[in-house]
Amino acid sequence: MNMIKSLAAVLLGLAAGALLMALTGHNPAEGYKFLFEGGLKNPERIGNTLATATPLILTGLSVAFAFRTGLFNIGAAGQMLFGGFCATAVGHLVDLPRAVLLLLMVLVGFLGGALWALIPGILKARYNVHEVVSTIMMNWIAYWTVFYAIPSYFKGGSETESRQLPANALFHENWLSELFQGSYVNLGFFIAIISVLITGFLINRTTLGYELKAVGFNRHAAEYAGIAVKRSIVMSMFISGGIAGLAGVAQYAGNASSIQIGILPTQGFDGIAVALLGANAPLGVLVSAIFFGLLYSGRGFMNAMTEIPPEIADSIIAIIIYFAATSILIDRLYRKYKSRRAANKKQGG
Amino acid sequence: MWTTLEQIFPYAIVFTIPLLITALGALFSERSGVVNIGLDGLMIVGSFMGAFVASRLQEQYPNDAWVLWVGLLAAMAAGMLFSLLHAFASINLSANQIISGTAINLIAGALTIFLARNMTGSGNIRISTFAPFEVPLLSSIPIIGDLFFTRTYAVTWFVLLILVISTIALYKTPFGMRLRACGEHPHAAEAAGVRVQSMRYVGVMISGAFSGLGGAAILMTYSGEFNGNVSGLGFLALASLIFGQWRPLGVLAATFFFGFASTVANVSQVIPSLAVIPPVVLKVFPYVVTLIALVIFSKSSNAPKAVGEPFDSGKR
Amino acid sequence: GCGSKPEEGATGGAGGEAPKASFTVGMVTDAGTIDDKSFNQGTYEGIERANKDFGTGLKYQKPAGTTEAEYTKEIGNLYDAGYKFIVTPGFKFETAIFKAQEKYKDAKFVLIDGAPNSGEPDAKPVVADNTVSIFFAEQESGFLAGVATALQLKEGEAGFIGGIQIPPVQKFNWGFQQGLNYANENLDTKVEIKKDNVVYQGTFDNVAAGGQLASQMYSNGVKVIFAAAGGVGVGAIQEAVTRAKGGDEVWIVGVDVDQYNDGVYGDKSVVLTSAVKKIDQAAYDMIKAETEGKFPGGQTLTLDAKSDGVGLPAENPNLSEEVLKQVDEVLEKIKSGEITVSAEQGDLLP
Amino acid sequence: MDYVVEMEGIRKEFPGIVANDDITLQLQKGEIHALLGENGAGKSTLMSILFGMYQPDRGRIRVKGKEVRIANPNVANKLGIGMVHQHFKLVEPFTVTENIILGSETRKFGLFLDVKRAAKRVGELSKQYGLNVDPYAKIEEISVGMQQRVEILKMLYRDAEVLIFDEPTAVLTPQEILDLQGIMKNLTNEGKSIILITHKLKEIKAVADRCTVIRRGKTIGTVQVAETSRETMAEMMVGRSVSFKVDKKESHPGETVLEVSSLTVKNSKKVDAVKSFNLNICAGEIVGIAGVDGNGQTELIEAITGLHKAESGSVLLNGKPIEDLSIRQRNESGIGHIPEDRHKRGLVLDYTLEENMILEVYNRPPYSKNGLLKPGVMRKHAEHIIESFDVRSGSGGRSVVRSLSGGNQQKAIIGREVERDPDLLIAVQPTRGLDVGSIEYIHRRLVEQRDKGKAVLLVSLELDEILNLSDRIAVINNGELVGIVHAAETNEQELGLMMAGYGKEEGSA
Ligand SMILES: Nc1ncnc2c1ncn2[C@@H]1O[C@H](COP(=O)(O)OP(=O)(O)OP(=O)(O)O)[C@@H](O)[C@H]1O
Ligand SMILES: Nc1ncnc2c1ncn2[C@@H]1O[C@H](COP(=O)(O)OP(=O)(O)OP(=O)(O)O)[C@@H](O)[C@H]1O
Ligand SMILES: [Mg+2]
Ligand SMILES: [Mg+2]
Repeated sequence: MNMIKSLAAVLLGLAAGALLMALTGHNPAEGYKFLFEGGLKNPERIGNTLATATPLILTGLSVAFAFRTGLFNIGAAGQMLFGGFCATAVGHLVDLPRAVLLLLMVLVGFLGGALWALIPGILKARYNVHEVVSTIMMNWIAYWTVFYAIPSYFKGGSETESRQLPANALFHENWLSELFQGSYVNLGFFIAIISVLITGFLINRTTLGYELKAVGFNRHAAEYAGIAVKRSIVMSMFISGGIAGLAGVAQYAGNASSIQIGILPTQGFDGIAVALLGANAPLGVLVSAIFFGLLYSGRGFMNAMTEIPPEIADSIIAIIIYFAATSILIDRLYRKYKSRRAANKKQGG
Repeated sequence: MWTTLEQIFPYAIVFTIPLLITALGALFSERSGVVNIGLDGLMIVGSFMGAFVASRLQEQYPNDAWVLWVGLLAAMAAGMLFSLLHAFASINLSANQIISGTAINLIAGALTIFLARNMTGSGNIRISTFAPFEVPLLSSIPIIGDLFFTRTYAVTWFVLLILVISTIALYKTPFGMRLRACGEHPHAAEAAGVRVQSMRYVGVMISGAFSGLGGAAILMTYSGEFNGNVSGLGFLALASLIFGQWRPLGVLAATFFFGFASTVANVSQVIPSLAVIPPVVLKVFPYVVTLIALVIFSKSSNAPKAVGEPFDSGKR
Repeated sequence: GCGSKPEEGATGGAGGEAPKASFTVGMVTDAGTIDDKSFNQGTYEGIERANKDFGTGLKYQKPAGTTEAEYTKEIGNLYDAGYKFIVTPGFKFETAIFKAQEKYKDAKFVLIDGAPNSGEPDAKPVVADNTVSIFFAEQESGFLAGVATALQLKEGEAGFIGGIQIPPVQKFNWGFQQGLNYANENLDTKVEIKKDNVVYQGTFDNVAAGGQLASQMYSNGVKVIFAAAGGVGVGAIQEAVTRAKGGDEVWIVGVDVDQYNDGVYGDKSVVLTSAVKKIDQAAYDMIKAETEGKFPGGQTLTLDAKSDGVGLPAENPNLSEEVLKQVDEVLEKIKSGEITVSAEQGDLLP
Repeated sequence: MDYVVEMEGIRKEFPGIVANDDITLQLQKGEIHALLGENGAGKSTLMSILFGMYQPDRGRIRVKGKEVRIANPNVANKLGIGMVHQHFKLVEPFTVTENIILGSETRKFGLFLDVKRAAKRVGELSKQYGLNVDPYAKIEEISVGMQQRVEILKMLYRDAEVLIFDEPTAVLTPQEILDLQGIMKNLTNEGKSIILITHKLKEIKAVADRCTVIRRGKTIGTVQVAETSRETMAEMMVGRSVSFKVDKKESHPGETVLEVSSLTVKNSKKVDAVKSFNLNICAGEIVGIAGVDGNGQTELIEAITGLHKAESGSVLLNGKPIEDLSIRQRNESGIGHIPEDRHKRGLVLDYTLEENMILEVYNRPPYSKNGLLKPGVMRKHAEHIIESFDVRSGSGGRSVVRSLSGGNQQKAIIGREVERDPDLLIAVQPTRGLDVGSIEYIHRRLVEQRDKGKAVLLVSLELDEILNLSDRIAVINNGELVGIVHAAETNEQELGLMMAGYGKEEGSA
């Protein structure tokens, strides 16, 4: 039932996108046909959809986790960049058997992102500094730090990106590429899936999740219950940043094999939309990120196969997100209505 | 050092103005209870419309300044219209305000380039900008004259005028009082007979208009060209709003601080005394100092209490 | 308006006049739009022109990011949609083309500003038979601009604003310095460039910083700035226009394409001349070659002054007859090899 | 009959529940008309309809004999109807005057606020009705009682003829309640008519002329207050007889459980709020703390529970010092705490009942093990509390606490704290805002704790409650202990004097 409703919400978005296509003189049916074919037509395209979704799953998860604990982490981009940078550094500097090295990179990527979010966390907990401002600042600090660190320490063929990671330090996996017929889907996808499961478990099943959510919902009640509120805020940001750091690992050592400077990864901001579309639930995030991945990945094909120019394709995606987001409301209202009805029935009877 | 300061000051101001007006618009939106993280997109829309209108008119009246003013107004109108998208989602549909703002950002960048290409043949639109001038008399005042009244743009004074009017409107008129009430305690406002939803519409639309003006101000002072982005200034404006504690003068101080710090960081490369500092230090300087300033000033937060919450008149 | 036209051609040059080629041309853009006044725009214009002349059709893809994977994906999309002649501008495509030329053997690739390679450290370029790799001798273009600048201004200070420190931008810079030096030594000019006034801003899009840097340089006595910096250059030009309108004598030297029109105020322009790199021509020529069955697959071409791949714009309203004549002489000497312009920093400023 | 307001056959249905079912209420000019009913009976809903916040599904409203449709609060204001809501609708950072004029501002030059002129008018009105409000004070800086008077002024400013008070006394101190009653009398003397919603029968007796009782959305009847006993009204309301007196046996105090000596606590403004306070509580007794609101009760309790750090002095629990322990350690060493503000401290409103019931013990077996919650155990625990404390909710343990009524939220908190079986149970205002049925129930549970040999510390602003429940009463004034008396040997007058600071000789009883 729920799935049907979410689907209905997305359909509304698609309808709005169709309207835009029609308005600009293109055939919506054809547009969508190629949009979906572009993301799903063959194993390679499916693989690419999953690969595109991978960093989005992680940034979405990062933002969602923060939201669940009452924080708005708008700095996933910076955390992702810095986490990815740390992992890249390890990939370049450390020589270990592949499995160990990859695990180490995951760990260091997590810690790098976590560290980047730790600062806003501490500022929030200790000085009541609004995390939206501090994470935006941290984004730019990460941008410039990486901007100067890459050419100084890991200069690649050109000034704007790092050296390629050695094959040993990449998450590419032949059997995966072969399975998906040459797609660039990689082990990062599994990192994302595992993160979704762990985060879901953490939020719903553990005492730590209980604490963090309690602080997010009601700081005063959490304090009353004996929870160390400040430590919890710092911890929430730490974990959220760590997950964003993993997105960096998946992006720079999986989807790509080097870091580019001079751009903040767009996945950081897309993560906000992914999280909200996924209702801030880990599984919801997974589904919504894959949906985003499908749109992003199919867009190019739609563009190539039809007369719809790339900018319109971008707008269509944005409009789908807009309407899907607003129509989540339908679902929410309906659920609220139902639960209240049930509640009152019992109370009244 | 002093001459350097004198030289960069006017540039800091020019850089501040778009940030200021955008943050000021967001102040209206947030004070009415609606978070607007679509500022970036709204600025882009303003920049596009300003460029489009001005460039078309400049074909006919190449040297007339009024053309630019028409462009500014058109930019405000366009920003306002576009912000309706956000208002509708967050006020009528009670959608999540953050996601609808994010969608605005996504749509604006793509759509304006598309329109620009369709309407002018290129995704970039060049216009001829305002010319800076010295304010008569005032510019000869020692010190202040050099800092504030040389190389000023008409837009600067226009925006400062808006700032003054906004401050008065916010604190001295029934409109402002109602608007603030809607962001603090919409149910109280409702009980007092204020139409909360309308006020929020107005707040968002002012934000749209001001962001549009901000985007056009960039275009008509220091960039001269629409190119489909405003380098993330919208987010910086949002940060300034919070840094400025949701107060007009606070926002003025915060945006000027950013403007000044980034200008120093930008030009430091060609100032010998600063060029010895590692560039990374200079580039992160504005952001680090902001964090430090936030620690010093941000003990208490004056965020409007109901900001971000959809208003539902049944809920208590 | 005219903007909706580009897409019409995509179905295969439906416009009646042009003969229909047996292949269709696609392009993948690098970061930035096809209106960037630099390699994206140049490439696109070349393809547009070819479409007009040969009816090749045209289509451009805008990747979501700038990673190899995203480039590869768009190349694949073009290929799947039947675009088997693919032009990619920018060295960032090196690794993507390296893979694509193997994967899509029946497609042709033109890589501008780069040579396909595996991306591994010290990897050797591999230009397959279905690929042409094109480089430009930016330093010669910069050199000519430097000479022209020195000759026109006779004396004063010059400055340089670069975007990010990437090879093409550096080569422009070094060529420009060599040009100034050459003129100072041989042509009786005195246009100096100081270390302080050679900067790389660090981005290609910070318009505000471009204006502020230019302003600072002009205030420090610089008369002409060579801006090879994309959007940063836009800011610099804007600052120059503002100053020029106010009566100052300041100049900009443009880059990549003829930027004269970008610096127009009234009936004048602040753009003294531009160090041009004829990307559009290169793209056009490659398509043309293919229609004639002469696609130089497997080759690495370096377009220089001799091949008319770089140089100054055809029209230079801001340069006097006299200067143009002298510049032409220098050009001849470059073509004949009498003057060689180094593509290395050597003892030049960074 | 001369009715100013007549509501006839009003029906209002919310999804799944009929909040008002054919209710009739008639208000005479110049009377104070009480509206009585259990929590959730539909009183607030009925008044919200009269004030234009909801539209009735059925029924008629007549104002001064003319049938009207009240589409929104503006219409109500125009008809001369004003309402003081249960939760005040005041904008905190605004001044008194700004709040009052909001929505119908005085202007100068047609465009600007004229706060000065408005403030003058507010000052005059305040004087006329004896409200004593500073027009320029900020809402966040004035007491709750004063805030309420601002709400009253808001109505007077708009020339309201009919004034609705929704549970106005739930948050007031005894003195403030008396003041309010005086004000209400003043208002009716000036010809205004008042509808008063309250759970306190004593207050109805004190001021109301007539009383309409509703139960589960239906009118039970309207009575003349003077001719009807409290017991009758309570019975009409809950449908069974209610006892007001708490049955309790004599206490048998045991060992000292809590020992507070020379405790000094600063408040958030860094002023001494509790000064050298001494107090002993033994097992098997209830000690009440009586005092006017804001005299240091909150700080005292927070210092004992650890929410606030004490400046100096010592707190011993079962003989062991606890002043350096964390909140959690204090909880674990045997303190249970029913907090003053159930929404702020007591509950995570967005958690389910199950989750809320383990708020302080989630990290301990059997509720969790190795950092993992045990949903099965949580459910059983919640079900146990729901059953033994009669917590009513929509979907049992799975209900989100926000959806519970205030009374049921409170019962859940009490259940949670009692089930932890603490040696010392601190109950702060445990019955605020609740109907008599719930109050009776909660009182019984507190006495039960005492009888089980636990120490109970009760803080309440209601003297009745203190007198009824406590064995000994400590009176606090301005942060100082005025004296300790035996409940059986004192009365309201004596306590009232002590609360005002007139000391009693013996230091402790
Ligand atoms: N907006 C609403 N939506 C759905 N149900 C509501 C709404 N408002 C009230 N109710 C329900 O209507 C019933 C009556 O509520 P109301 O607030 O009128 O009670 P009350 O008599 O004022 O209670 P109390 O004494 O606790 O204040 C309750 O069961 C409540 O849950
Ligand atoms: N918008 C709403 N939708 C559904 N139920 C509501 C709504 N607003 C209030 N209620 C319910 O109406 C009932 C009465 O609400 P009210 O605000 O009068 O609370 P209360 O029981 O008096 O508690 P308290 O005295 O602690 O405020 C509660 O059950 C509450 O959950
Ligand atoms: Mg009520
Ligand atoms: Mg109540």
